Amino acid sequence: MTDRIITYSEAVREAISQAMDADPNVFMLGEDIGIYGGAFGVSGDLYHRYGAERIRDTPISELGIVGAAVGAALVGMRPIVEIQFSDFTAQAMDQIVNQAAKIHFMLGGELSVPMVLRAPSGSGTGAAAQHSQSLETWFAHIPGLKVVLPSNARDAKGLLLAAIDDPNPVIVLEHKLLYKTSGPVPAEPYRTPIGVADLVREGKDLVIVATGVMVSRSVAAAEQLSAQGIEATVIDPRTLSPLDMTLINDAIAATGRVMLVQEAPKHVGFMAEVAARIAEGPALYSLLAPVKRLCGMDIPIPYAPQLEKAAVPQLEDIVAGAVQLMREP
Amino acid sequence: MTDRIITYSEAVREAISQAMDADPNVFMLGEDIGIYGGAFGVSGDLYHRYGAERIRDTPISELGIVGAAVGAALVGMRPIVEIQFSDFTAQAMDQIVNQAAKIHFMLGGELSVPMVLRAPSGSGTGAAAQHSQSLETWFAHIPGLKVVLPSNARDAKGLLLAAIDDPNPVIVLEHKLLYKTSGPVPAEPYRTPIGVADLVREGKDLVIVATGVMVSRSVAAAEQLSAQGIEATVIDPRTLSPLDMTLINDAIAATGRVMLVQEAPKHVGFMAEVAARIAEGPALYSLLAPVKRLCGMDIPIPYAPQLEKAAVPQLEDIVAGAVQLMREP
Amino acid sequence: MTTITPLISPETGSLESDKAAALAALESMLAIRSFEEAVDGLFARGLMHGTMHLSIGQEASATGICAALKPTDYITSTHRGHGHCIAKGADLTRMMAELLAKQTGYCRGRGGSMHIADTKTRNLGANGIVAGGIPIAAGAALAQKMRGESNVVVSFFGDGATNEGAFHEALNLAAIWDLPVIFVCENNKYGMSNSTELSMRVEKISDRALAYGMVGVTVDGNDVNEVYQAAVAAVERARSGNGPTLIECETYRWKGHSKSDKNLYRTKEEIDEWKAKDPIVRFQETILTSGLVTQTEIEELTAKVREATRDAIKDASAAPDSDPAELLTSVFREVK
Amino acid sequence: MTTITPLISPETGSLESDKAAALAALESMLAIRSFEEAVDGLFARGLMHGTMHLSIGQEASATGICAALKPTDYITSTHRGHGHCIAKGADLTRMMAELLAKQTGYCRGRGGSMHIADTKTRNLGANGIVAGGIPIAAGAALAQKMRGESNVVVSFFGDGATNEGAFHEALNLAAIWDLPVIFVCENNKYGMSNSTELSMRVEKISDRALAYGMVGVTVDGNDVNEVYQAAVAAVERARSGNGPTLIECETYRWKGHSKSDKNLYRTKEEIDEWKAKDPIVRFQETILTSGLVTQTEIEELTAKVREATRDAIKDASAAPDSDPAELLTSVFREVK
Ligand SMILES: Cc1ncc(C[n+]2csc(CCOP(=O)(O)OP(=O)(O)O)c2C)c(N)n1
Ligand SMILES: Cc1ncc(C[n+]2csc(CCOP(=O)(O)OP(=O)(O)O)c2C)c(N)n1
Ligand SMILES: [Mg+2]
Ligand SMILES: [Mg+2]
Repeated sequence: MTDRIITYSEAVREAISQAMDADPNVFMLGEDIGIYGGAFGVSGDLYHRYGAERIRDTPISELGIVGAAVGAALVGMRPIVEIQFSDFTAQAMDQIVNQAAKIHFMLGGELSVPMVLRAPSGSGTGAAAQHSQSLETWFAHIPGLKVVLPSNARDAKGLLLAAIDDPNPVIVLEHKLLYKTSGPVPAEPYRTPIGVADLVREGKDLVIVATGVMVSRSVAAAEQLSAQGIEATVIDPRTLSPLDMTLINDAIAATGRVMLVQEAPKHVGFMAEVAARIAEGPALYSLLAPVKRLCGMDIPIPYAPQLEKAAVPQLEDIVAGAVQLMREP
Repeated sequence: MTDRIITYSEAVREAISQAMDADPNVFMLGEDIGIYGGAFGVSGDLYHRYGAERIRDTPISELGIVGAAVGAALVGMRPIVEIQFSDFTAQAMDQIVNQAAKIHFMLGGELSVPMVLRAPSGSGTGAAAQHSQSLETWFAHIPGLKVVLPSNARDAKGLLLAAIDDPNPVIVLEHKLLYKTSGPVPAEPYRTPIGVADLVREGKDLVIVATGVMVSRSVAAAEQLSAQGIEATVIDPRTLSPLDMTLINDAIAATGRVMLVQEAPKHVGFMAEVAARIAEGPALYSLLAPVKRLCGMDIPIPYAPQLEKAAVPQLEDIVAGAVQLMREP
Repeated sequence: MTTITPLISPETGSLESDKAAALAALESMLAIRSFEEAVDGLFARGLMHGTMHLSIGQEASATGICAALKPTDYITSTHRGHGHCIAKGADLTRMMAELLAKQTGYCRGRGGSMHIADTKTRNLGANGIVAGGIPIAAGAALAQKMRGESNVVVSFFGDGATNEGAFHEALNLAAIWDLPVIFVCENNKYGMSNSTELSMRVEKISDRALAYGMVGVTVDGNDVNEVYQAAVAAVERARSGNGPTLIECETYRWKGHSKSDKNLYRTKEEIDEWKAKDPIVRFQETILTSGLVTQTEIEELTAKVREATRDAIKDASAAPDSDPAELLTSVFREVK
Repeated sequence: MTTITPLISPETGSLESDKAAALAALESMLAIRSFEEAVDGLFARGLMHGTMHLSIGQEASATGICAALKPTDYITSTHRGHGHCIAKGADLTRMMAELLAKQTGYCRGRGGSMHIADTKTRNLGANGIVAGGIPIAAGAALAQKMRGESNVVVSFFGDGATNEGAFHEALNLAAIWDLPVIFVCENNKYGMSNSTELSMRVEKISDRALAYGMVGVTVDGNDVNEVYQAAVAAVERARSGNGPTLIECETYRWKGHSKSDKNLYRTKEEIDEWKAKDPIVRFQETILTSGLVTQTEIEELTAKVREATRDAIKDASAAPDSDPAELLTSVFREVK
């Protein structure tokens, strides 16, 4: 496989384009994905390459377009919906949750909804409370949805291709701050399996489990910790539903300490599930210190840059959290 | 205080009527709450007592009516919205989450949204996947919302009166199966404080934390367990956000064993938060056995009665779960 | 398996001038009536679970619309969907099995009345969410258009559904993309207890088409031939690439909204007035008077659908109950 | 504090025949222009954070509508809300402080451009959600009606917002309940990059009022007096209990949708054509030609708003940054 260094955005675009080349049923719909190239530039030139039919600009109608994707998927198309900011999934929750997630089960297996819903998630751009949420918890809690959070360019491509192949609805939450980051990405189409966690870094002293933009931030923290003599394992679950606990459990068994890092508010967030799985055993018995969660504050995301930074874990918070965890109990 | 035995429905209705008597700003809006008396009969005769202005029947427009409640609340009214089934909050998520929950914070404290949103939650009526969900996790995860789940008639009244008084948006999820259950309820208006858990039963052997309809089911299980010599404490958090862990932590310290029972699917559900709080300590150090969650299956709610029962914890599951937990580790 | 004679779209352009088509339409309406009366009875006797929304009195709209469709055309349906399902050609036994929570039901007992779908007849499903099927229909129509298929999609919904945002967004998408979809509003005057007078300020629901630059028509929804003819025109428009149509069928449900309805919001007189406009009786009279069919033929059909209903109940009752052991299957479709 | 002269609704019924009213309207439009040009500059120089949606070119709709309102009337606004905010009488310094993420800003630096609200002038807030403010406006209007207040509520939104379900549901509620609300659609031809030709099939957005039995009118949104007069009629209708109105103001935004817009979806010619219809220049010419105001008066006003903008930037810049230590306050309002 030929690896090039390309951006996360380019990786997403390449996945879409390779899927569209391979299957005429694949198409994209969303707001400003055509000539504008997408609010975050992800669809880019796809409109010029595939035309207005397959890169379908829509009115501002999130519920309508997700519903249209559900309908198209039911009769055999493979729609990829882009929701401009993941916050606007709120508009489309009925079609996502009451329709897409349930149809296959509810109809006894008769029909299925091979739809992908992509949306940029997270804070860090000064867009304030209605454009900065991390809502993965909502989707992860709903049976019938698969939920992936690619944390780097390679996974952005591989997970998206797997999502497009998947005969079920898959929610892909991309992180706004990652779009312009780069990494090695094979040129050929490949699938990163849904439901398999990634061991990003190995270390003997503690485990950091992180999602989304917190993965690279945790790796950066791990480098700093290493300079202080603390070696951290970093695990990226990648798929929140279904969740693969194997790597996490093994790593806890090896280190006895675990810190769970997410951008979303702590209360009843995704990392609570990871903590609960640990508390249910078997990892519980290897714990040398309580589980530590380092999460977004339980507040809406504020506008001012210094407030916005304070609202979610930063590099130095992860470092400090790890140092503190090493001192426990 | 004069206690009468009245139903949960009657208790809710009494709270609404006492709040309406006390404050002309309080009014109700929702689908079929007028002459029909509400899909579950909760508003009953209120329409005849307060008239069509204050018991305001609406078209089928969940997003519109929640938005209208937000707007009315912003200018000083105290709306109580009834959403016919909590599943249809999916239609109104934008107004609940992007507007009601965030306005006070986002505007720097300038305005607030003293709105109550009531909705029947849960399974058990054969209404299938789109009318039977337990969606408390969604709301509990959102900063700026308070979330209460009254599990008996007394709390149904007291928590609702507290919710109506509260200057913030409060989501009240009532359980369909509880509406016709009865219990002692004081006739006078009273407030059950939001954010305070309830010690429903005391026992020395294990703690059962349960919400909604699982509370009475857990108490019934505790009675059966008692006959087998196992004494269970039962705690009802009542408020999911903000969450009061004091009673739970104390009870775990006293018993060393805890089972968390919810109707909602397990994955990334509310009880994951309780488990996570335990795993973060201090209760962790008192555990004699891993935390046990007994939750709904990670599937949509099916129609057939035997399937529907199998999908969520039943009395015998709670008993069996407790017995098993007593045998651990 | 218990199916009825497929509906026929006659070359004459009228259900009242082609005998086979008239008989098929009548059989469909009779079957819907018979099936739903049976369901009502089973419910009353405690033999059926959950809740149930009956379309008794509304048989002409389901039948008139579906008569204009090809077998490969799609429909989306509603909580009040038995009629649409039967008119599109579903197996009464599998429907009944579903309502009786049987393994052999359309949804293996998981869906019940509100979720029956039938891939074979291209019924994409009833829907427990008011207006939930409307955007889905637009999407299925988009797929037809993108693939160059000549199929159309019909979306059935009630008057109440037109107050939902989903209606608005779906009609707008269909209009701007000229989708081959027909929006059929069965205006039975009430969304549960809320009358159209209270819930909207338009004279006719078909006027709402104006907001999308779409053709809107209102027909007597209790006149199966009038419904049929409006459907033929709409199907023709859709198939020829000229976009969607909103058809409003004015009709009435005889029964309460669901099992728990005390009918406090409407008068007995109103109900009786509409019962006098029974779409089945009217159609029978028309085709009897014109001599297209005989009384005996009608009696035979009536007996036939009664027997079909009885068979459906018998066969469905004998089927195995749906199996809790299977609950974890079909949450997700297997990845190949 | 930097506020501009309050708008005046003249007894003459025209902004073009009452000097004080004309000057106040002109001052409002000039202030909006000046404020937003300053913001554009600060952004370009990297002194401002986040994103920004400018209404340069659309000043007449905010001003013409607000001129017809009393101070106790309410508005809801949008992501493109600086103009509405200023026209309703906000303090430019607190607005600028908010954009500069200061503690003294309208939202203590938490909201930024998309969330400014001002209780004093009864601006219920900008909104980052397209169409998010429309149901809220209906609700505020419901409150006025229930309390017997004579206030009206104006909801501003764009053309793109009319494709959202929220628009549909809110207009329907307002219509059935005869709410004192005025829906003001600022049709600037695009929702981000999506033109109205692509996103809807109606001739005029005001035609969408037909779906609710509501009065709908379309006005030249670059003619402040025409906007004003439509607003006066709508306010009169609302205050007298005759229900809502949909006013479509045809206008144009000169700048890109937001900071990241490359303007690929429209031509330079189109932009220039609309720049030639500058609402400020037009109004100035009208009132100069009629002799209502003098060139000197206009120059004085222009200088005044420039200074006000400069003061706003100076005072706002000197204010303390918003404080992370306070983040846990005002998540909830204290329970008394
Ligand atoms: C989104 C949503 N809101 C409310 C309901 C509850 N409900 C079920 S059917 C119904 C009335 C629907 O009225 P209409 O669309 O006119 O159809 P009809 O029942 O008259 O056939 C209501 C309110 C629902 N199922 N879904
Ligand atoms: C629900 C929602 N969908 C999409 C967006 C992203 N967005 C912000 S403004 C905008 C265009 C709005 O167009 P219009 O209503 O015409 O207002 P204008 O920007 O032209 O003033 C879009 C798509 C949003 N903020 N909210
Ligand atoms: Mg109806
Ligand atoms: Mg616009």
